[in-house]
Amino acid sequence: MVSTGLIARIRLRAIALLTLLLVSVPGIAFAAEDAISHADNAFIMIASAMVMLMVIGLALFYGGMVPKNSVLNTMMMSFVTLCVVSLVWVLWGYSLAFGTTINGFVGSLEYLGFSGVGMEPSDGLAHCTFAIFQMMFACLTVALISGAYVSRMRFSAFLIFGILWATIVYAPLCHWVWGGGWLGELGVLDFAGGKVVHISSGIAALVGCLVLGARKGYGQRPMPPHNLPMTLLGAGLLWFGWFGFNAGSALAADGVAANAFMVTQIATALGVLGWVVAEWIRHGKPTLLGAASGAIAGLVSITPAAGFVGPLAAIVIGFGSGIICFIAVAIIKQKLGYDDSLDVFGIHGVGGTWGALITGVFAAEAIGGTAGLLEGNAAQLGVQAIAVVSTIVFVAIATFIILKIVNIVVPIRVSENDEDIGVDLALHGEDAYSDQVTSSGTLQK
Amino acid sequence: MVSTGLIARIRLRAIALLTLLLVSVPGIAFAAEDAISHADNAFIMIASAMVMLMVIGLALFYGGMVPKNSVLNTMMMSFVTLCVVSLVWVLWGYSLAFGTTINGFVGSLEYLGFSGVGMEPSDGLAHCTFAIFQMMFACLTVALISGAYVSRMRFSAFLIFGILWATIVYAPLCHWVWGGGWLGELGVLDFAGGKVVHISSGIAALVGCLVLGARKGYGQRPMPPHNLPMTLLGAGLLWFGWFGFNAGSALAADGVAANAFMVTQIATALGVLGWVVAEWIRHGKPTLLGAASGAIAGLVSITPAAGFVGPLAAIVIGFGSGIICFIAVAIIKQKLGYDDSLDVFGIHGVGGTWGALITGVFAAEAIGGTAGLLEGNAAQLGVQAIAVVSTIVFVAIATFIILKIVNIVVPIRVSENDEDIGVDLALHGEDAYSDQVTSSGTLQK
Amino acid sequence: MVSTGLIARIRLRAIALLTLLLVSVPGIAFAAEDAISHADNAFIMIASAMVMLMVIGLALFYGGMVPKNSVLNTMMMSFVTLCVVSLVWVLWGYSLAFGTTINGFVGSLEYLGFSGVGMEPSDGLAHCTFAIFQMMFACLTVALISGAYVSRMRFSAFLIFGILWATIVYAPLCHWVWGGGWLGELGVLDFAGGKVVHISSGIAALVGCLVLGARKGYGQRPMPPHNLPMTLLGAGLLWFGWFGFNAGSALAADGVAANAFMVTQIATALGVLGWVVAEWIRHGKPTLLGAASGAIAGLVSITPAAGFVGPLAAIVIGFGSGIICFIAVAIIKQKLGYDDSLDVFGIHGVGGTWGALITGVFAAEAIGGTAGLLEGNAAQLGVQAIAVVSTIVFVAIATFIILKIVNIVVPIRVSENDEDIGVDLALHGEDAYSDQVTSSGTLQK
Amino acid sequence: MKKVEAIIRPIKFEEVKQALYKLGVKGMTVTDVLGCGMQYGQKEIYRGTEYVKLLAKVKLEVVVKDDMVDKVVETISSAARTGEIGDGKIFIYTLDTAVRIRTGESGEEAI
Amino acid sequence: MKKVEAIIRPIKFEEVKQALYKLGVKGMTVTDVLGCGMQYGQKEIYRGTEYVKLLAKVKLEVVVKDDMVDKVVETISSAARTGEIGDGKIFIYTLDTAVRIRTGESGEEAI
Amino acid sequence: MKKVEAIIRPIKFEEVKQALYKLGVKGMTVTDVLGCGMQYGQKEIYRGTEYVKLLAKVKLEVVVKDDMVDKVVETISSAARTGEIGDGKIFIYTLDTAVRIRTGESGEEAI
Ligand SMILES: Nc1ncnc2c1ncn2[C@@H]1O[C@H](COP(=O)(O)OP(=O)(O)O)[C@@H](O)[C@H]1O
Ligand SMILES: Nc1ncnc2c1ncn2[C@@H]1O[C@H](COP(=O)(O)OP(=O)(O)O)[C@@H](O)[C@H]1O
Ligand SMILES: Nc1ncnc2c1ncn2[C@@H]1O[C@H](COP(=O)(O)OP(=O)(O)O)[C@@H](O)[C@H]1O
Repeated sequence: MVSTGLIARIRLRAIALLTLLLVSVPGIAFAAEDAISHADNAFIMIASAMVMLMVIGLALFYGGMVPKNSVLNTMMMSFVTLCVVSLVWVLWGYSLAFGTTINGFVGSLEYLGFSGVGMEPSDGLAHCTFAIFQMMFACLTVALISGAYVSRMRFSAFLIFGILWATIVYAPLCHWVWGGGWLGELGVLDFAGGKVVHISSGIAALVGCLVLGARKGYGQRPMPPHNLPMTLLGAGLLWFGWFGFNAGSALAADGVAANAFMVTQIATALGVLGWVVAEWIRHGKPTLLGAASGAIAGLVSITPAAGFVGPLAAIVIGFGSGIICFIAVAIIKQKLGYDDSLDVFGIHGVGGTWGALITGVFAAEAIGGTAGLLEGNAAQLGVQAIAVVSTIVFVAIATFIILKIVNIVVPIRVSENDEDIGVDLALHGEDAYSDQVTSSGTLQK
Repeated sequence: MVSTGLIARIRLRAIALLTLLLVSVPGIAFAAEDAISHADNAFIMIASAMVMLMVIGLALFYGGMVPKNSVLNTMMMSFVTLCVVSLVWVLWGYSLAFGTTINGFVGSLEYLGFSGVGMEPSDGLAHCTFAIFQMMFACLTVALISGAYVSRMRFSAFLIFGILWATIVYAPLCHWVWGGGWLGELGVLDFAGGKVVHISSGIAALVGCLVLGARKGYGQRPMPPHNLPMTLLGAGLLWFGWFGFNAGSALAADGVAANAFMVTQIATALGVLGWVVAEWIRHGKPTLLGAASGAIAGLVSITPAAGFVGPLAAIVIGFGSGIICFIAVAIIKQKLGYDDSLDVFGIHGVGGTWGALITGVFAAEAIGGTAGLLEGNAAQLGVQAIAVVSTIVFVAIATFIILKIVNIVVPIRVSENDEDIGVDLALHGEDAYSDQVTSSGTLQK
Repeated sequence: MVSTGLIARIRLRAIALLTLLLVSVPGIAFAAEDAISHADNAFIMIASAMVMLMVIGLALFYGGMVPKNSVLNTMMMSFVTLCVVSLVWVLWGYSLAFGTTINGFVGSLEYLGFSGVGMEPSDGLAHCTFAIFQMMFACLTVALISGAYVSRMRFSAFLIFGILWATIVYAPLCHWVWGGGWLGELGVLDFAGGKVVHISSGIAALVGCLVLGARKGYGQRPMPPHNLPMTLLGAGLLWFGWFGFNAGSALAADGVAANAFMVTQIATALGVLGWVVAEWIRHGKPTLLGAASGAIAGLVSITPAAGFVGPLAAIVIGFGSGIICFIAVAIIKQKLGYDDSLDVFGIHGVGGTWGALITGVFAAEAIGGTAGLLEGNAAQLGVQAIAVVSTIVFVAIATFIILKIVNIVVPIRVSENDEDIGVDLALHGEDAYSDQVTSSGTLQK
Repeated sequence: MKKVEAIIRPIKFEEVKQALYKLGVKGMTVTDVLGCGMQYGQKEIYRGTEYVKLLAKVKLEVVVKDDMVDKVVETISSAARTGEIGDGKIFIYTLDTAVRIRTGESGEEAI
Repeated sequence: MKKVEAIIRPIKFEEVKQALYKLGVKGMTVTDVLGCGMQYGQKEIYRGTEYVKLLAKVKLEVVVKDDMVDKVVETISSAARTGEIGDGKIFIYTLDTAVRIRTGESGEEAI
Repeated sequence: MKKVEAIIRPIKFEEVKQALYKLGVKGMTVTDVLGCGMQYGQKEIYRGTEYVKLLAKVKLEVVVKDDMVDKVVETISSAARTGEIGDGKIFIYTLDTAVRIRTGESGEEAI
């Protein structure tokens, strides 16, 4: 496990006290680095479980937003991604992301099949705790993309896409920023994945929905959410899990984690308020879907910044994200007419970019060790911009190629008839809800 | 951050071991108080996330209980409260509650805008960990109130109400009990908010539903829950999160936290059994809504007592709460005829009062350091009663005034027509559920 | 609290470091054993809350699978079990399971009413933390059984059954394996309850559904799930909570816990893939219910193995479980025709047996301290088989007798008419969902 | 024998039902429907998209003897009326016959 | 051409459907409805409030040629009957005509 | 006065509705139904069990003056047609009369 310089710096503070203690005790020979801190290990295990729960939250958030005849397919895409990408991660993904760097671009194959990834301590955690925490990030990122593809993508094609994308796009990108790669070396600030997770999934979503084409009837019929309470519950679980995602990214239950936790709550609250206010002004009414969307926008935007900025910056970041993402989703998308069905690009792509750049503005040396524009370090904003642009370019090209390749193996889009019937019945042979009459069918023997 | 004498005492024990250890190590100069305990910091961060999840649980618990045409509005009230009150807390709420006391009545303005609330250690936690944990309590309390106002309150009026109430009622009350104020000094026992959270929200609910008036048709038509599984899920998430609420109130993962955790589970289980038994006797059938309600009743009643009583007392407290709240809700309310729509007063007000008083009876010196009536300290019950009465009087008057003021700015009640259509459509322009035909509307360009 | 030799061994490693540290510090007199580790205590408290949430997850998982007119009854069985068994555990269950062993068969009565179960340290945890963690296991196990009994069992009969079964079956079985009993002494490997929880509930389910008889119309009408998103959410919460169940079973946040966490994630992912692949081959389509079922199959199978095997073994265990349970549920059950309504036996019984045996094959000395067949220790597989067989025989006989006794007190099956109407309305006087018209009923004064 | 089919506001259903009971009409069948008429629909919003949806209504079907028709129409009308657009319509059809499944009776006795 | 409209118990629907298939009736339309008749309703409870709700029923509509009506009524009746109150009703209407959308055929061929 | 009752594919409903609006038909009532006809049903699977369920359809009811019937049938047919099995049916009935609840008007003015 190779941490970037950045994370190493964060960790340093976390273990300072313990080291001091141990060093000052005569007769203790081992270095602090060698021990598992039960507190931090517990914290990251629980954070991992919380990130896993985000995938379920996502399945609900997305599932509630689609029409009744494609809710199961939508939820399946998140749920099975959680499984397929976990396998990819064990077999080769973790190694590509966190193996010893090969020229800053990709990790070596030393951890293939999680070999060497076990109970041994590594920076205060069990090595496997770190590997699993990172596994959940990979799963979530691929699942996020699916929101742009709903109601029309062949399920098998999505699975193949997910395997390739996790391998070819996510693992290297993760390596660049956190695994000892070139972006980390350049000093980019990405606390919990503004680029690695959100810009990347947002761009993949946009490219994918353009390649797939719009849903049949898009722009002619409304395709409103079929179950908004489900969407709100999903947003709530995402919010809950995101504390694990952001605070857990400190990799220790230290002050940095606490700061990340605090600004996550603040930016999310403000994301909701930003979106709701914008909507109230434009449509005359605040909607629940707007509130839920604003929460995600706020969460996305604070993700890269969480370990580097303070509470007042979080207010600006979150509120700005709510407004900007609302404009992207409700005004710009309507004008351009592409069918980013559940607004993955509009929220994760746009919100992630906003968050990545603004981190370069508000970063406070006293919090995360790096100053931003406001503290006179304009260069940091430049580094952030380089990272954003390189992420966008890389992800866009790679995603396009992957989709084209998948399309050769199996057509990525379902037949028109299957789309009419609905992908739940067509691809999975299931109906989400059965009332008494409906459920009364005829058994086949 | 000023802890009450009580909490300080609890904390003392928690850090005793560590202090002993450090003091006995030559060459370690800093005091234990100055360090962040990763274990406790992790515990309280996760507890904070769990309390945040309670608000989502509440949205579901309440949302399931209202008719189909006001579920979104009901959920919105909880969800947006979580955002608005978070902002209030950062800007001035925390300071009013936990700033240096001004004559025991309110905190100073030293923490305005969370200035000085950051990563620095404070009693073993990062200061901001404590501030965020408390933030979640404030959010939950205001959200609880909304259950009495559903299906008829103007959304904007509720938001203004929430801001004022959090500022004028919650923050001072919190200060009185936990922030160094007069009730804390008096020695009141309120472990996790029987008075601060539950009596206060229950009383505000009662006053508010009287000021608002009953829902149109109340008493003529039944207004049964539209989705009971949603309500049960909400109760389940509340129960889960409440472990963070109660055990987290120890502010350390020590034996007191463990005791609070244990009695929370026991009292909740017994609350369910108490309600279900009462209902079985009266109606001949045990209902799921009764079971879910009993869980909340049990949770409410053990909240003030969690750090002071043992398992057998928890059985009595929980079972009693289930029965008493059932009587309040199913018999007394029916007789008096006020429309406390989702029984916030009947459960939080009544259950909280029961819990606050009985804590003065069962408090065990061996557990929380203070003896109750049963151990011969009758005075404690008197202190508890003073706290209950002062909370009720203060909250009732302040809530009444706030509502009257809000009503001047914007009418607190929606129009009759909006109530007929349902507040979801009227105030938010949304329908909670859309089946295939319903969802087929005509796009407006 | 008596740990088995096994758990003691696990714990040993966990506290080795701390002991080393403390011993080497001059002037520290107390033994490490005597202190509460805040980190471990926090970990197990949160793990307990997560296991509690599993019961809610189970209520949803099961509730979504039944027809619309028995969802409340189904959820009630889980929810009220959580309460009734908690009470049993406080009053006598914990003592029977973890009191000083009486000849290896059952615990003494020393902890009746949780006397002596409080804040005092016990192996690094507060004693009550351990007792509550174990309480949640007992609740979950009884709740699991209910899935085979849905839509036709009298609610009161199920409660009586639950009390007797927790007392007569669960507590002793738990004692045998973890409480100092004969199976633990024999050296059986059951990390988190493959036998104690899953085989036992699976067998009780099978026996019970044979005693009860099939649902009316079973085999003539399909009885498909009424709400699959609810089932997926339930599976998601079970998955989340299971991390607490399995990793928490290390009783410390150490490397063993981390290993258990890792293999839990891997096996679950592979369980999903196994089931989905099998289904895809047989029916031509992968279903969401299959994916959710596969997750549970994977979780069940890794439960006994979690502290003893590594990531590659987890792949085999999980994938195998998905396929084997699919065959049990979708092929064998169909042939035999018994009505294990929600496939408790097919998943927990079969998956638990597979897990228990395969643990004896893959156990790695480097991980859990015990070698399995693959490392040349064939005897371990024999021990596992003895444990499986003895569990099956004991549970089958005891469950049968308990049901027959309950049936004397109150008929275990509802009347035909109640079954036709649906148990929700008949037994609880409630309807799960009310739309506008439906909800408009006539008040009874 | 006539079928009186009324499309009314959901909020008025309970009142109508009770008025019918008073009149002695005990049998009825009720369905959730959507409709539009003069009252065109309700604007909804999601993520910047505005659209108009049909309105939720309740369809009430009552089969009665010929001589009851006027009273039933009258009763439903007055209980369901608010005077605002959207109050609904009543349609009247002639039946050939009715059968009570339990007993096999048919014709007027079956109602 | 006649429409046979049957209001039956949900639990009996599958049996009725299969009986109709056997008779050669392949087309039908089914709706979830609520109803009351002699069987008045079901008591429900929430938080101390008791109320009576309509009963869930299934409405089955089958359009058939005139000469099939008796057989269809007979088939539905015997499959849906339990002998208890609440078995339901069958109502029979005369149609003007029917049209098959796919082909535009109308009249008896369209059924 | 006639009732035109069309059972169509859900996916076609919005198109049909807009075509009717263009024709000047403003009043209609819509119900979610299930049906089977030539298009028999859809296979579903759960845990190894396969079964066939009815198909989701939309029932559209429009009451119009006699002279509008042909145009309405024509409009619905052409908007709802895909040419595949399952396009649906239209049934036409004669009404006795209609009443507008708000005003009490009856007969053709009430439509
Ligand atoms: N011509 C019609 N055919 C079928 N249903 C109709 C027709 N006109 C009205 N309806 C039904 O009646 C409901 C109420 O009609 P509306 O025109 O709003 O009433 P009013 O004109 O009395 O205000 C509509 O929502 C629709 O369901
Ligand atoms: N006069 C009626 N008009 C419309 N629907 C009716 C009428 N009578 C009965 N029904 C429908 O038939 C269902 C069964 O009626 P019920 O009186 O319970 O049957 P039975 O008298 O044969 O026992 C009712 O729930 C209702 O939906
Ligand atoms: N005889 C009938 N009686 C009642 N409803 C019918 C009848 N025939 C068809 N339907 C309804 O029309 C729908 C479409 O019928 P279908 O036979 O699939 O159309 P088509 O024959 O034009 O392809 C069915 O699902 C059913 O709801």
